[in-house]
Amino acid sequence: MSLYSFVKVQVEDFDLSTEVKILRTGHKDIGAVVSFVGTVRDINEGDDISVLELEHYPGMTEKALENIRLEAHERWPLQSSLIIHRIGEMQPCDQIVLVAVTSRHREAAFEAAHFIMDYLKTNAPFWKKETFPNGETRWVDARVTDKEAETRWLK
Amino acid sequence: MSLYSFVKVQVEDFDLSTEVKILRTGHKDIGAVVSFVGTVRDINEGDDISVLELEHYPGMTEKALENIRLEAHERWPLQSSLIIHRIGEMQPCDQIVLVAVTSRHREAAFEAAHFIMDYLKTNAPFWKKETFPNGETRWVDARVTDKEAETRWLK
Amino acid sequence: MLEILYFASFREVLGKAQEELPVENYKTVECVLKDLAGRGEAWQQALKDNANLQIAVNHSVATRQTELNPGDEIAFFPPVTGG
Amino acid sequence: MLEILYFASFREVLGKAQEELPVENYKTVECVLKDLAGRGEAWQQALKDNANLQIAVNHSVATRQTELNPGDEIAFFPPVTGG
Repeated sequence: MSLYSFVKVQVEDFDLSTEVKILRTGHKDIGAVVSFVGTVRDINEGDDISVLELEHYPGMTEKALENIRLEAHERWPLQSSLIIHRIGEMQPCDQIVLVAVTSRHREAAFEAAHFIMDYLKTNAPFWKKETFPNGETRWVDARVTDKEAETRWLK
Repeated sequence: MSLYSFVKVQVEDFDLSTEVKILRTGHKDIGAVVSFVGTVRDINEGDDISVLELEHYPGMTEKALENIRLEAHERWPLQSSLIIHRIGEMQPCDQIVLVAVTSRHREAAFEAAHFIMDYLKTNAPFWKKETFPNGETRWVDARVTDKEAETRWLK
Repeated sequence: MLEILYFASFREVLGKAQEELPVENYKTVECVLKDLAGRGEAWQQALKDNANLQIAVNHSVATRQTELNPGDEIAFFPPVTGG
Repeated sequence: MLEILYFASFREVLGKAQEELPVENYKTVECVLKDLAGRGEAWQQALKDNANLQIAVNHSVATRQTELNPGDEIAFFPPVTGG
């Protein structure tokens, strides 16, 4: 483990600018930084959401995220990359996940960030549970479109 | 002109988190925020760069950027978008440009941000001039790969 | 011993987050599943006939055919929905 | 009158950022270019034989064939390199 890990699974919120600044530090020749922030939507499949709970598989989650990150570095010429995924209870508009990558040129940065998100969606062991205003709960179903998105990157 | 404009050409630096926060304000049902930050590289075509100067065409630049932004909104279901491009003198590692878009799902957000950057590169009247450590200067040549990247989006 | 973990809807439906099973009886994940499915209808539905069942052994994606060794950690869970 | 603007390397090579020209003589951008190219070798190279010449009329991308009206703003510049 290095002093600063590029995969973080945490309860705490994150600040986009701060994380991007850290990600750029110590790297020369960066021309492009692409970042993705996933946020809690206030509506899912037509229903109002009041709370979103994120469960994960400690140990396996970090390993899965690191594998996806390393795979991105093998496929594209990246200078650095970072994945932060929050767990626990969140409200609408809260930030859930951050993926940020740096590269010399924008093409690699856009592709790699998109790839990491698509793979994270179908390969990292997180599960979402929604609570509605009336107190009822529902485990979020996996989306077919996420599985389709992943196939785009098959070699 | 609305009170808050989504195209800004400015000398001042920008803060990524602050701009993304403003961009999300007042929009419901956002699930994805993709942002691109272009930075001044310390090396270009093998040469060390000490200063980068950005010239633009006042009036036409803002119009071109707004047209690209509106075209992105026509092509993808976006909630909001923002383009900030700096002008004047910059040093290596400085931020040059920010493109940020919000959408319900990540696919549209990734595509739209990538599209805006590709079109900005070949359609917005900005010109870069590099100064080397020995004081000599060079106007940056347009890259063939930028023209190729644009053709990817032809309908 | 084998360490068995259940996550998300599986944990709720089966009423259990983890348990230990003696390893001697189980050559593959399929053997574990067969045994657990005999505990009742909820177990059978979740572990036997469920196309949504996902399996991990020692933090890596696995299948019903994955072979087991003493001390292995086996997890059962639904398709992931993070991000 | 026509307002003529030069940007980036064109401004440097031609030693001029802007000027005004009487409109009566010019039906299209081509007419302006032909006239300006007669000012000397730098002008000819930049405006006559230069595949890199980009043109805008009133802040919109234009061509040599674009027609002109009194008060138009015409800009000459190299391929853009922002972002």
